[in-house]
Amino acid sequence: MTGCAMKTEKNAKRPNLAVEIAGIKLKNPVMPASGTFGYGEEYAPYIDLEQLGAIVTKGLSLNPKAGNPTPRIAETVSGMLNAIGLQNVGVDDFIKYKLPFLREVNTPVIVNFFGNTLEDYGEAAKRLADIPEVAGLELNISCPNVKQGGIVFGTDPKAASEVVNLVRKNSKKPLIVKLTPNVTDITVVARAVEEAGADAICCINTLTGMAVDVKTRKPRLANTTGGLSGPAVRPVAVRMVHQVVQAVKVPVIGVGGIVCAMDALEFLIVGATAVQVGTANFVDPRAMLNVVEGIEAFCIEEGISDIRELIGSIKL
Amino acid sequence: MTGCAMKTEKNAKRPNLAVEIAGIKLKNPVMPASGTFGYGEEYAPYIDLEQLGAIVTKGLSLNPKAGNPTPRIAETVSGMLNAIGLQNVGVDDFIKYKLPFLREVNTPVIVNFFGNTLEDYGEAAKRLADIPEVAGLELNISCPNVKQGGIVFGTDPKAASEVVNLVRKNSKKPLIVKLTPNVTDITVVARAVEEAGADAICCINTLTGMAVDVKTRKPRLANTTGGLSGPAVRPVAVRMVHQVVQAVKVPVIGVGGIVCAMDALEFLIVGATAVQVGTANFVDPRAMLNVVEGIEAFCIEEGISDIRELIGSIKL
Amino acid sequence: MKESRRMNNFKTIILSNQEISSGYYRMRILAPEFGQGARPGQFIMFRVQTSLLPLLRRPFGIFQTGFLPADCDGQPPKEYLEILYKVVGGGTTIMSGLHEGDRVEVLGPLGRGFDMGTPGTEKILVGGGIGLVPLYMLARELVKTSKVRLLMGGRRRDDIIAVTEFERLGVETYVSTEDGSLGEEGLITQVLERKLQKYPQADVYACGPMPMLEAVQQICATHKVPLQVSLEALMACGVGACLGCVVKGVGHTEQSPRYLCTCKEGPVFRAEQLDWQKMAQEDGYCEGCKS
Amino acid sequence: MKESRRMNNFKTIILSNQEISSGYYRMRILAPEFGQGARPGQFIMFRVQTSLLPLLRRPFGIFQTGFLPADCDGQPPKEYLEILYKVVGGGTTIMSGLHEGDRVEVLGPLGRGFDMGTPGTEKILVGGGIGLVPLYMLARELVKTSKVRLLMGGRRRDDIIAVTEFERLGVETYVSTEDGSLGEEGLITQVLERKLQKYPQADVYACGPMPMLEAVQQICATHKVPLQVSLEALMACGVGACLGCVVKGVGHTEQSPRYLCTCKEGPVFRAEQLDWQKMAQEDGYCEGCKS
Ligand SMILES: Cc1cc2nc3c(=O)[nH]c(=O)nc-3n(C[C@H](O)[C@H](O)[C@H](O)COP(=O)(O)OP(=O)(O)OC[C@H]3O[C@@H](n4cnc5c(N)ncnc54)[C@H](O)[C@@H]3O)c2cc1C
Ligand SMILES: Cc1cc2nc3c(=O)[nH]c(=O)nc-3n(C[C@H](O)[C@H](O)[C@H](O)COP(=O)(O)OP(=O)(O)OC[C@H]3O[C@@H](n4cnc5c(N)ncnc54)[C@H](O)[C@@H]3O)c2cc1C
Ligand SMILES: Cc1cc2nc3c(=O)[nH]c(=O)nc-3n(C[C@H](O)[C@H](O)[C@H](O)COP(=O)(O)O)c2cc1C
Ligand SMILES: Cc1cc2nc3c(=O)[nH]c(=O)nc-3n(C[C@H](O)[C@H](O)[C@H](O)COP(=O)(O)O)c2cc1C
Ligand code: FES
Ligand code: FES
Repeated sequence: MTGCAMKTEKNAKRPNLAVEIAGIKLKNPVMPASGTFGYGEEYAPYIDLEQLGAIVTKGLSLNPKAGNPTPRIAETVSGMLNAIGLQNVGVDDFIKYKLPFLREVNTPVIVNFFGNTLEDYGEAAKRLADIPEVAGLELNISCPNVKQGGIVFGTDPKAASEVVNLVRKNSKKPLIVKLTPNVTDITVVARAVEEAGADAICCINTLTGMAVDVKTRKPRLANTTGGLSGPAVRPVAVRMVHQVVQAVKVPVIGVGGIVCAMDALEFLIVGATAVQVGTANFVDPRAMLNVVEGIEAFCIEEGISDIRELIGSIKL
Repeated sequence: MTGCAMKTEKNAKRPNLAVEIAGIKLKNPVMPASGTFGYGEEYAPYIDLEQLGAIVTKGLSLNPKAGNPTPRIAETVSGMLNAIGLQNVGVDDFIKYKLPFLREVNTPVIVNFFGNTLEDYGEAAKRLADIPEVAGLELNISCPNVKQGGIVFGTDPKAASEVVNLVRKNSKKPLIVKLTPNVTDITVVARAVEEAGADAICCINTLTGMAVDVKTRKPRLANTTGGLSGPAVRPVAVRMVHQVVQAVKVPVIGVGGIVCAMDALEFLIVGATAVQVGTANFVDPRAMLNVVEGIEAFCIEEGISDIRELIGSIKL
Repeated sequence: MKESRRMNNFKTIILSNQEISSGYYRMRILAPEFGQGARPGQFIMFRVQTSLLPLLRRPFGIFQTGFLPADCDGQPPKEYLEILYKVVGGGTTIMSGLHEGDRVEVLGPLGRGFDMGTPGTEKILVGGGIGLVPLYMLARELVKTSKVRLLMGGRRRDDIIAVTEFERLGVETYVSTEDGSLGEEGLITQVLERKLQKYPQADVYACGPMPMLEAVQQICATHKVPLQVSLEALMACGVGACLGCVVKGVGHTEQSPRYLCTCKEGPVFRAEQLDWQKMAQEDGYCEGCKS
Repeated sequence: MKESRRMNNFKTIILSNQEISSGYYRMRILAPEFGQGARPGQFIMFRVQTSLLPLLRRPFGIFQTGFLPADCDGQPPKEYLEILYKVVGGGTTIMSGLHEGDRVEVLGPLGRGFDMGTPGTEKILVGGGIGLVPLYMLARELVKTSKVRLLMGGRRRDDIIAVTEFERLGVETYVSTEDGSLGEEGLITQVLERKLQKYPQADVYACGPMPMLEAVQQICATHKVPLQVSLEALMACGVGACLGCVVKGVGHTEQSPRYLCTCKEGPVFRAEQLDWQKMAQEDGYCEGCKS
């Protein structure tokens, strides 16, 4: 489908695209979604990382994590399922081996992290607390709490609030909390984490899904279920961002199914202060830059001089 | 994408496709999803209704319902949003004006119905209880309870269980309960309605979504949010059917994003006894017949003589 | 029942697809036995691609049906159906790239067409931009018994399409554009006003953007002449099943809803069937007609 | 860093796309300056359509790069890249319908290619079906310094592709099919066994279905000859970012995971980098290679 193609007119006055999230200043509101952009370096050969609003890392845990057996990914109609299982090098190796590269890039680095116990979350936050290159933390609470029968932190407002509280205590870094969409009422969790000290909210993480290989009668993912992402989920993401924006006062980062500027604009219009692009990076490494350019072109076309005029401009 | 094309070999022994849901005998496991097939007549000029496993009507309420203002529909990537608002003629007019047509069709009629209060549900069930042409009831609990602050019956196991209890009391018809996917844990609601007397469970209804017209900055639906359906949601539907099948003993009807036989087979393999086709009817009026033919062809190819060998044959 | 049995869903191929004015295309589709069932004002649901993008079919008025000479002697002539469309979004953009021989699917003819009115009375057809489409088949019928005038309006000259084909039928045509780049400068409704003063007994038929239809309705109401309008609405099914395309009928209230399906009870309505005031309060029915 | 800077994502067009054997196609893509950066064994991520169906790119080995004479005098010759693919699912079906001039996107060259081994030693290449693809560029390099033999296996004669092109390089080729419809009847691994008895010092390079690779690995381990294999895996990004394509490296445990990305650390691995036993327990890495 079209609707994605926008071009910047020459000589038009450039709109101001800068926004601020939880005290982090972004030159524009576009950044990668965690887990789809590695640790940044992977895409450095393809795009100029300094044109991004921020860099968000692959989710980190206290200790290195092996992740799930393969197959870990499956394409679905206009979407994909993944059950990577949060494979990552762990906080310490990240600081040692991955951060030095990012230090040279003039773009704020947001570190996404997670745990499977309250303690792990707390300890990971502590280790990242004093690293100057880390501009902010993004707390992924879509993980099962192994000590509490595997219930996902982010589906229970109390558990969510406990994690945020602890992380808040252990780190003064700007704190973004990333919510799972697999809940009955996302505003309840949003309010709980806001109250517990989140400086910003990011939504959505993936929707839990499943696909079956009809010939072999096996799930297409070794893990049976996985997270659905990509354009297919965008209407759900826009709805949830819309709801969360109305429910909380802190800024919201919108994510889910963004491919082009028009998609990103939906999120900004319902009130997201910034957006993340995930699956679309795989489809086109330039996707985020196209989004930035397209937003700029749209502002020029509509006579918008500052992107903040656009944010939350939905007419209900 | 392909993968949908299957042809029946001539002369091959025809597999038995008959299944039973809540005591209703179906010649094959394929039926329309409520609200996408009108009252049956609308599609009679295009397909032979007697080749369907069952006919499921548009959702009915006790009294006629006007529905929402327009726009009521919006296309999204591989899906659509609808906020029809359950416009319908009401139970009485259905019986008077719509049922006579269906009486002449040799296919079981399942009546989908809903209410906005407990009492409305109960009363609607009563009026349908003695109508012989009604083979079974499909109870849509994805509706807000106007007397209880608008909380959706199907998101609260207690409320869900109350409705099912009451309907069970008021009618001896086979009772299918249709669940909403907009919940944290669908198995909790599934078990609650099973316990309250459901003979079968149907899932999923639509995922709540939203889309924005970037130019006008208005929601693309007058109702702001609507229900997402179509191929985009299939992975979520397959996952939920898989979960519900493991959680309950009653048969499950799978629905969400089915376009072709391969899609339907995913649901059958995870354990659905039958499937419903919704949005795909709009795309192709023959969609359901293609699904039936494709399932048959698949059985022949795989040497399956009875579809029940296929149901729940997932290898985990 | 008999008529509806004739409705059909068929897989076919494109015979030609040409840009006839900037952004406007004419597509000819092979359609055996289509013409005998199709009435002026009816439409088709066109499946743009056999893939799932775009997912839903797109509604298009039937511009005309006809026959091409057969490829070989002894064979029957090839029947075709023609649509005219304007590129406005994703679906029509894909359509504009289709070629002769490409495979497509057509559902139709669908909906209620125009009522022919009293033979002999003056007939005035009012078309706005692409709204002209359903009026051509109508004119073809009407010229058999009545004097037919076409009032055709648009923003600029590019929007004025197919007028010569009406003239070839013997229809008297009047053109206006908002920017004056073709015909009279201004809105076509001012021409209608003049014509109705001259021919106070005319039957009026209109199709075009909603603001135009509203103005036409008011003029016709003032002049007390019968008006039929062809509406557009967002559609999913095209057959009355989804209830996505409704408009409010006269007497509509929340308690006793009088919704009419544009696809099944329309797209052509007599003006007095519709609740013009309530329609104007909603966005949906004319989402696409705004431009 | 220097090498990675040469990697690129470019929009280009198809020069030709032909069926070369039943279900196997050869696509030539315009690719200026691609060849100088591409090494034997590397691959590309191919975007099948600019629409979102299919959503993800598809990985294909680079069969070869080359130059076409320029269209006009004075212009530089046109550089192209060629892939050979087998139609197995939705994406490759769409690809098989693409034509000269169609617009496509290519990301690459990607991944690590083959190590050339010791100049002068015997080189044995083992290809199974479409697994032959990366071996051609390899052979082109190897023939410069060494004696090269290709052992090519497949189910039936249709699966034996491009063998004459190897012969033109001076490669000695041996063919086997499981149904005996071309060459020797049986598995290609029995040919390898014989060859290694004859040439116990050879370097072996293999690409093909996983069961074949496992058998090749065992034979090479027994004969103690160095083996490089090119693997396939489900891929989303192709650049090491998504971690969808991992295989278990030797020494892998849950506690100290040694996953290797097929896209970035592969697709070519030395056999001793991999944990063959653990790989065999998983489905994912060879989902597509089963057939
Ligand atoms: C009965 C009827 C007859 C029509 N006849 C013609 C005709 O003869 N020629 C012509 O050019 N157009 C006609 N239209 C409008 C035509 O259907 C739309 O322009 C077309 O669907 C736009 O599709 P798109 O994908 O390019 O636009 P997009 O805006 O990308 O489409 C998005 C969605 O909006 C819908 N949509 C957008 N505009 C309209 C509209 N005006 N009416 C209904 N749905 C719309 C599409 O169907 C689709 O579901 C008719 C509409 C109706 C209801
Ligand atoms: C490094 C590498 C090099 C390859 N080189 C070639 C080649 O030269 N020629 C060739 O014909 N094929 C090659 N393949 C396999 C090729 O990528 C798949 O056949 C193709 O992606 C199938 O796409 P599809 O849409 O037709 O199949 P579908 O089965 O419909 O695809 C569904 C999903 O599965 C993935 N998939 C399916 N089969 C494979 C597979 N074997 N490997 C990886 N992903 C798969 C697709 O990418 C897609 O995401 C290579 C794979 C890899 C990883
Ligand atoms: C392969 C993959 C890996 C992901 N890993 C993480 C992760 O480590 N942490 C996290 O918070 N979200 C993770 N996500 C979720 C994305 O950050 C994002 O929320 C989701 O994909 C929706 O956005 P999209 O539709 O733009 O992809 C991952 C998504 C994908 C596709
Ligand atoms: C236009 C439309 C109207 C619907 N109306 C109803 C309804 O009245 N009652 C109901 O239980 N579900 C209704 N649904 C939900 C469908 O029955 C089905 O659960 C959902 O669309 C998912 O299936 P699909 O992806 O095959 O469309 C409606 C869906 C659509 C698209
Ligand atoms: S388009 Fe579905 S009822 Fe009219
Ligand atoms: S394909 Fe994404 S890491 Fe290899």
